[in-house]
Amino acid sequence: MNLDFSDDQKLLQSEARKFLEKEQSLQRSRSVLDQQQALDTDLWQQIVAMGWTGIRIPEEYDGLGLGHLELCMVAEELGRSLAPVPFSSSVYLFTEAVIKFASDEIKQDLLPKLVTGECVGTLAITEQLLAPTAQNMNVTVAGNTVSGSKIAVPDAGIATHVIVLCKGQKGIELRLVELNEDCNVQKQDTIDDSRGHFSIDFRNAQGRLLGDHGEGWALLQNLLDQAAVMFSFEQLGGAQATLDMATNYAQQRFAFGRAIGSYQAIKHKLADMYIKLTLAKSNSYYGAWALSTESAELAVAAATARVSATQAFNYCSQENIQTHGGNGFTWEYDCHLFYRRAKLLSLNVGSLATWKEKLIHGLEKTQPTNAQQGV
Amino acid sequence: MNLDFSDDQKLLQSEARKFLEKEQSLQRSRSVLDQQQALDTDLWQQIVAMGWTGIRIPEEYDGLGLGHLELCMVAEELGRSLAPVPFSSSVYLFTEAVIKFASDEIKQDLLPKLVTGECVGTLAITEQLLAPTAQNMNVTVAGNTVSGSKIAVPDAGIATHVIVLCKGQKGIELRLVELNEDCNVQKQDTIDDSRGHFSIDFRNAQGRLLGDHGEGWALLQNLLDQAAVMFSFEQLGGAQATLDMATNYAQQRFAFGRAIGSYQAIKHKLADMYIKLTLAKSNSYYGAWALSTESAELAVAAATARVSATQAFNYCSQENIQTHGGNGFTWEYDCHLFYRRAKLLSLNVGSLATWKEKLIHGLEKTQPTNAQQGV
Amino acid sequence: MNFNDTEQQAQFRAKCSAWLKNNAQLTSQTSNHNPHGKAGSPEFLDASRIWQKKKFDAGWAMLHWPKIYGGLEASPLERIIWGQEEAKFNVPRGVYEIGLGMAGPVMMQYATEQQKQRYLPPMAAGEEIWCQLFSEPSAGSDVAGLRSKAVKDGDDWIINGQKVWTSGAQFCDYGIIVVRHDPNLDKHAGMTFFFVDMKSPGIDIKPIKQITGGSSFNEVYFNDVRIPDSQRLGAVGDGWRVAITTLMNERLAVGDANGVDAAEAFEWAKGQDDHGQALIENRAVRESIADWYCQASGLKNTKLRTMSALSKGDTPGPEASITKVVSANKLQAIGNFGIDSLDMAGMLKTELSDVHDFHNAWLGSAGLRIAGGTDEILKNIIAERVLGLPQDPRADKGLAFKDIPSGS
Amino acid sequence: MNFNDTEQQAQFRAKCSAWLKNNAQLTSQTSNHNPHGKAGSPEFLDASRIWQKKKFDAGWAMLHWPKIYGGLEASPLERIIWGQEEAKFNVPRGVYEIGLGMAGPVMMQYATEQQKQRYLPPMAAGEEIWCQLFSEPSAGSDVAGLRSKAVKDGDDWIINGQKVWTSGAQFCDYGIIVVRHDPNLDKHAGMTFFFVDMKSPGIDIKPIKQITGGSSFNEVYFNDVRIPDSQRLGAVGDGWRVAITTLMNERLAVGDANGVDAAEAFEWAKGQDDHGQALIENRAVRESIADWYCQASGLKNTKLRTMSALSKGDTPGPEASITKVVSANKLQAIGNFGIDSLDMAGMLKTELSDVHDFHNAWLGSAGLRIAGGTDEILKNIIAERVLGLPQDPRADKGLAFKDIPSGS
Repeated sequence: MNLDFSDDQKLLQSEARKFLEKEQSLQRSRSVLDQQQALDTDLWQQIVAMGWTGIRIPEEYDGLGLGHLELCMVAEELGRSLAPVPFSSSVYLFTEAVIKFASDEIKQDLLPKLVTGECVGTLAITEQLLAPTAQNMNVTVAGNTVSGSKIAVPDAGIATHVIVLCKGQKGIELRLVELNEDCNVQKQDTIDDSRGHFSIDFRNAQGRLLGDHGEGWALLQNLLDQAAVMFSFEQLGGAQATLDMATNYAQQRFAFGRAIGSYQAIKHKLADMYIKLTLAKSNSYYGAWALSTESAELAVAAATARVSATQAFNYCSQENIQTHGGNGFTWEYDCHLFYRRAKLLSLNVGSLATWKEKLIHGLEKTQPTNAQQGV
Repeated sequence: MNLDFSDDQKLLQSEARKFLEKEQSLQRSRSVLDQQQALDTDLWQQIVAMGWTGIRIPEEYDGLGLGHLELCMVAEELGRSLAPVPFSSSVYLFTEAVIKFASDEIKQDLLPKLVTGECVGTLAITEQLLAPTAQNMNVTVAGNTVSGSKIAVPDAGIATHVIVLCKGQKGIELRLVELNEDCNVQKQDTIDDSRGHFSIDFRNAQGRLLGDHGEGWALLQNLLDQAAVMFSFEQLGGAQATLDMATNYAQQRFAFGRAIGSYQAIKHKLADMYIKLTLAKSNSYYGAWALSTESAELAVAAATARVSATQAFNYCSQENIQTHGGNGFTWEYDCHLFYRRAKLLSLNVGSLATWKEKLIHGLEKTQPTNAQQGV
Repeated sequence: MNFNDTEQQAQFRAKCSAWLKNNAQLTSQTSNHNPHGKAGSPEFLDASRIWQKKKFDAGWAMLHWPKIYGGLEASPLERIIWGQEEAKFNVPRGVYEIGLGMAGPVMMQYATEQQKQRYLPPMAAGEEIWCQLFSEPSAGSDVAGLRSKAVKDGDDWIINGQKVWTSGAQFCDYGIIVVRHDPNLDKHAGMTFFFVDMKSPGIDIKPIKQITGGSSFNEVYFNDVRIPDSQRLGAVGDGWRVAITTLMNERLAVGDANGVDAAEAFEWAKGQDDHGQALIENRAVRESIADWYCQASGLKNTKLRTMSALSKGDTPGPEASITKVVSANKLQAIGNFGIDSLDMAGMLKTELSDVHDFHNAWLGSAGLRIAGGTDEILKNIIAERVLGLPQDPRADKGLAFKDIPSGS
Repeated sequence: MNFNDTEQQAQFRAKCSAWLKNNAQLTSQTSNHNPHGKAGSPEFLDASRIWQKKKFDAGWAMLHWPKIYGGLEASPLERIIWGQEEAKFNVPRGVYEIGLGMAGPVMMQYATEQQKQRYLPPMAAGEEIWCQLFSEPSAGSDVAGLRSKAVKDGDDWIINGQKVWTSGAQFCDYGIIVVRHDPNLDKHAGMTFFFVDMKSPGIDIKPIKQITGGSSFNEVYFNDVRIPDSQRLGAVGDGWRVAITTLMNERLAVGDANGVDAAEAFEWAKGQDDHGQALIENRAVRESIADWYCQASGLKNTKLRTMSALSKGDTPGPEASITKVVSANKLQAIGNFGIDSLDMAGMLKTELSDVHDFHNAWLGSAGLRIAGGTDEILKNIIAERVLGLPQDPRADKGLAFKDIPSGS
């Protein structure tokens, strides 16, 4: 009976935390936002050098051969420090897709380069200002070439490869495209410019098939379920950081002769933050278990983790501003960096409504076996 | 520009309030609940004697010939004092239906008797444990006789007449049935036994048509819209009573050496009660205007009043218990009487979800003209 | 991460399970869900006594206790495993929880060895039932505001006052009680703790009718009740210190609010009609159920995290402190949802057990948000003890108890 | 009940409307919604000055003021009618509101007759712009915690300190300011109120960048700034009394949070796709919009109730106190709804004005819940002033200001 990370995994987390603090990840995030860059290249190179991009990549491909649990630990720290790097795109989404769906040839080609950072990947889904469905995809495949436009693609500006959700003859499919002159990549402004987002126009770009024809939508859902768990750890990290900020401020800031944290309005607000964070954390742990054991419960567990982590980070980042009062509304304080990132993370693999729907849909499909013995 | 009641109307309200306080309406309500009676006969007779049942009945039928606004003022006081009488059934629903939809003959027969209390009416809609629709009605009309079963009919145990929603040849119709041996009326237990509810089995009971064949569903909707406004005033009265109780208790009750009302958790709870009540009150005033002027906006205005009044009374009655702590959970304190009544009132003409749907449906049907000049 | 027992844990679980199968019926195999009679009835009390005695004779009653008092000296995790296994069986519950959970630890820590040998085994065996006498009419959330008086008279203390919210007082043999021996002292310094024979002359017990119609609690009046000084637990003036641990345990450990949960709401919505469609097709309903599911799942996994810590021999974190406030509010929301889903018929009491459960949830949750620490007190505790925020300014500090403003 | 003007009101309304039609453009007939330039730009400032002067020359600028200072001695209701009519026109807004709304009344009440004749007409005419200097870095919700110092020096006072959240400081001519003249006195007794020439030597203005990216506010530094004693408003030590009325007016009168509302959410949902259906078909969305509609309608009708009272010559009730807290929170919810309805593309800044509005609502509401009184302060005010609940215990009472705990 163990719903906790191992000592080794916790050590990895604590090392990650120290590293990101030392490297002032949060300040770098502010600077990327201020200057509307797409990432912090130096931080990204250091992260690559530490081997984190290869955590899940088997040793035969030069990776660390570790598991999803290790990735969750790193994710929590990246979330806490708002690291302005393409880690989530390249690791949770792209690398995972290559590991799970790509041919041996592609793996041999790309996995070692993902470890060294020579290859950086992302995933292109959205085409319009609405929820993507198998029906509203218009990027098409003819032969092995991909044509059409994607928007809101994270990190495409520095990616070397992108997996594209396309409409093929037999339905939706995933295509692996190397970003070259057949792909016009343009930066798009977002509400959180500390993470770069891009549109891509594909003009007969070569695309290698991942998985089978017509299988793309199902593969995407599995990929998003996996990623949702790892993103929920980023959200946990962010939520914890904002709760810590708010708690600290409430202890330091005085009004009417006493710390504002001695007023129940603030106390109960912070207690509500703690409650939401704790629910999210426990659900994310369960999601991590389902992810790491390839459980049949992954879809429901991931949706549960995602929904509660989104609710937690949204609420915590929002009420952290409120706790800071006027200062919280200034550019100078860090509150807004988290408010932005919370919103970005609550959208990037689908909105709260989308994931609540996935959760209920998952419950309808399966009566989950009670893997949690004796409870 | 006047969204307020007139001095005369307010005087009527203040008289009603004094009367119901003097007659200990709230204690009578408790006693009806304790003894599972269906009403307080004495209070009802006094109310009839004061002419309230005839407020809206024209003078030619021995009524007071006043308007809906006067009725709203009385409703607020009945709600505040939880009066255990069949006023809403007989007045908001039955009398209004007779005034609006009945033939002159029926009016001449019934309206004077409604004034004197010789006739007491109600409305029978529901047949199953689900929201009534034009499709799920099974009480049928053959010729002029009504057969089938209704449930959750308020006050049927003391009513002389009931308007029944039936399935006829041409669709839904309203039938006016005199309750006699062809109608088997049985008391049903509810969560608020301070107001009697009954099932009725109709066995070829004579029923006179109100309105046209097939028009019943539309007439019912109009009747419910009207009633919703008056019920919203009952809800306002109840919400105000619970806010007053909670405020008073919070001022009197001490914990840790000071009044619990000096703690922000209680303060902000009561402020939230006040906020919901104020929104509901303002919307109910607008509903009363729409009702009294037979405005085309009635449907939307009534739904708005209903939704916010339901939210206000539900919240206020619930948090009044919470404010009272353990005492609030005892039978001895009055908190639960309001919690029960709030729930009953939030269901009797349809649930919150039903009325939110009506509201949006109303918005979809009409772009309301802006009757509120200059705003 | 895994949900498997260690070999040792699995062995222990098998042992529990085997004994239970021989001595009780699995709930999943029971058709009669109420075989022990109505809670509070004489039959129920008898069934409870019999079951408790059976457990005691086999060592399970207080398995974490020293063997000398009838326990097995089991580890916290073994205790949890036993609890998980017993939870699967249809056995009478509720009569002994407070006595064993609150009086037991206090007696264990503060009673003399002689007293322990006299009182603990019959307590565990269910032969003597214990209750708790802390709350008073003017001391609810502020338990230390209690006013019941103890005056020394020779070797006895004479108790006068009124206690309230005492579960099971009418059938209890002993109670633990905290009273004020000196109102001139500071609020917390003026209290002393005893155990008392509930059959003593001068004790008068009156049931409290709750808004649910039931009466699980009592008012207990003390008129010149004598307690020998030998039944004092802790020093004179130590009453608050003795009380507080027990009390905080109660406030933090009160578990899930019992009743309908996300799973029941989901099942109900699949079957209930909503304007010709299944209610579960309504997106608003789907979103609400998703919220409740995430809360329920979050609480369940929080419990697993606590157990994981125990399992490793670590001290659990403060995460369990969220349980009651989340589950009681969830219960209220689900009760309202269920009732509202019946639209105009929602007020009817029916034979349908689902409707009955929704009504119970709606009424009962209003009490669960209060009992064992109100929402407000529990959030204070989270803010102050978990997050380390400063206390509210205390208007009752540094004053003699009698001088503390009380509004009366 | 009716929504018609009395004959007299109708006549007045017609007069307002006629003048406005001759001097401005109806918003409903304007294609360019931003004809005056970006808020804060020099063009916008010029347009504001021109419009204000035009109104002043016709008597509309401060129509409730005495004629001697350029007003019309209009009734409160007439002022509202003017406001309603002006609201229909596309005129520059925002530059004068604080000066006229806060500095105007204070000058009217506390300045000498000579000062009034000197300052009020140019204030109303828009020739001189006024700002307000109350908040300080360590005095937000607790405005009276301010620390800026005033030291008497002959006939002058020398001011040192820092003010914050001053709108328009960079283009203002005068400001009203409250400062501490004696930290040895009780917090509220040690303050004095002045008006100050914003071009005085020693004043340094620094814009504050907000999370929206804009800078509507400033920090204002005072380094040995001299204010003649003749510019004192009220007695020495009366500063808090002078400030408080103005401040409470601000906190209670702050109107609706501007931005998208239920109607815009409804229109958007009709047009936006949700998995192949219109988003408005989603019952969860319908329920949310119904909630916002009820709030929006409730606020609108609350305003009408206030106006009804004014219309009858009565004092309005406290109902308007709910406006800001309700509307700012509603704005935050609607902003989130709109963004979320775009799913994975919600983060993109686009050309679409609806999306732009949702982004603004989401970011701006976070500030609106704070500005002019936080949610928490406003609920305190409702609880204490409307419901009559007792104040929180005050840790700053009865102490010399310098001895009040400040955490630093």
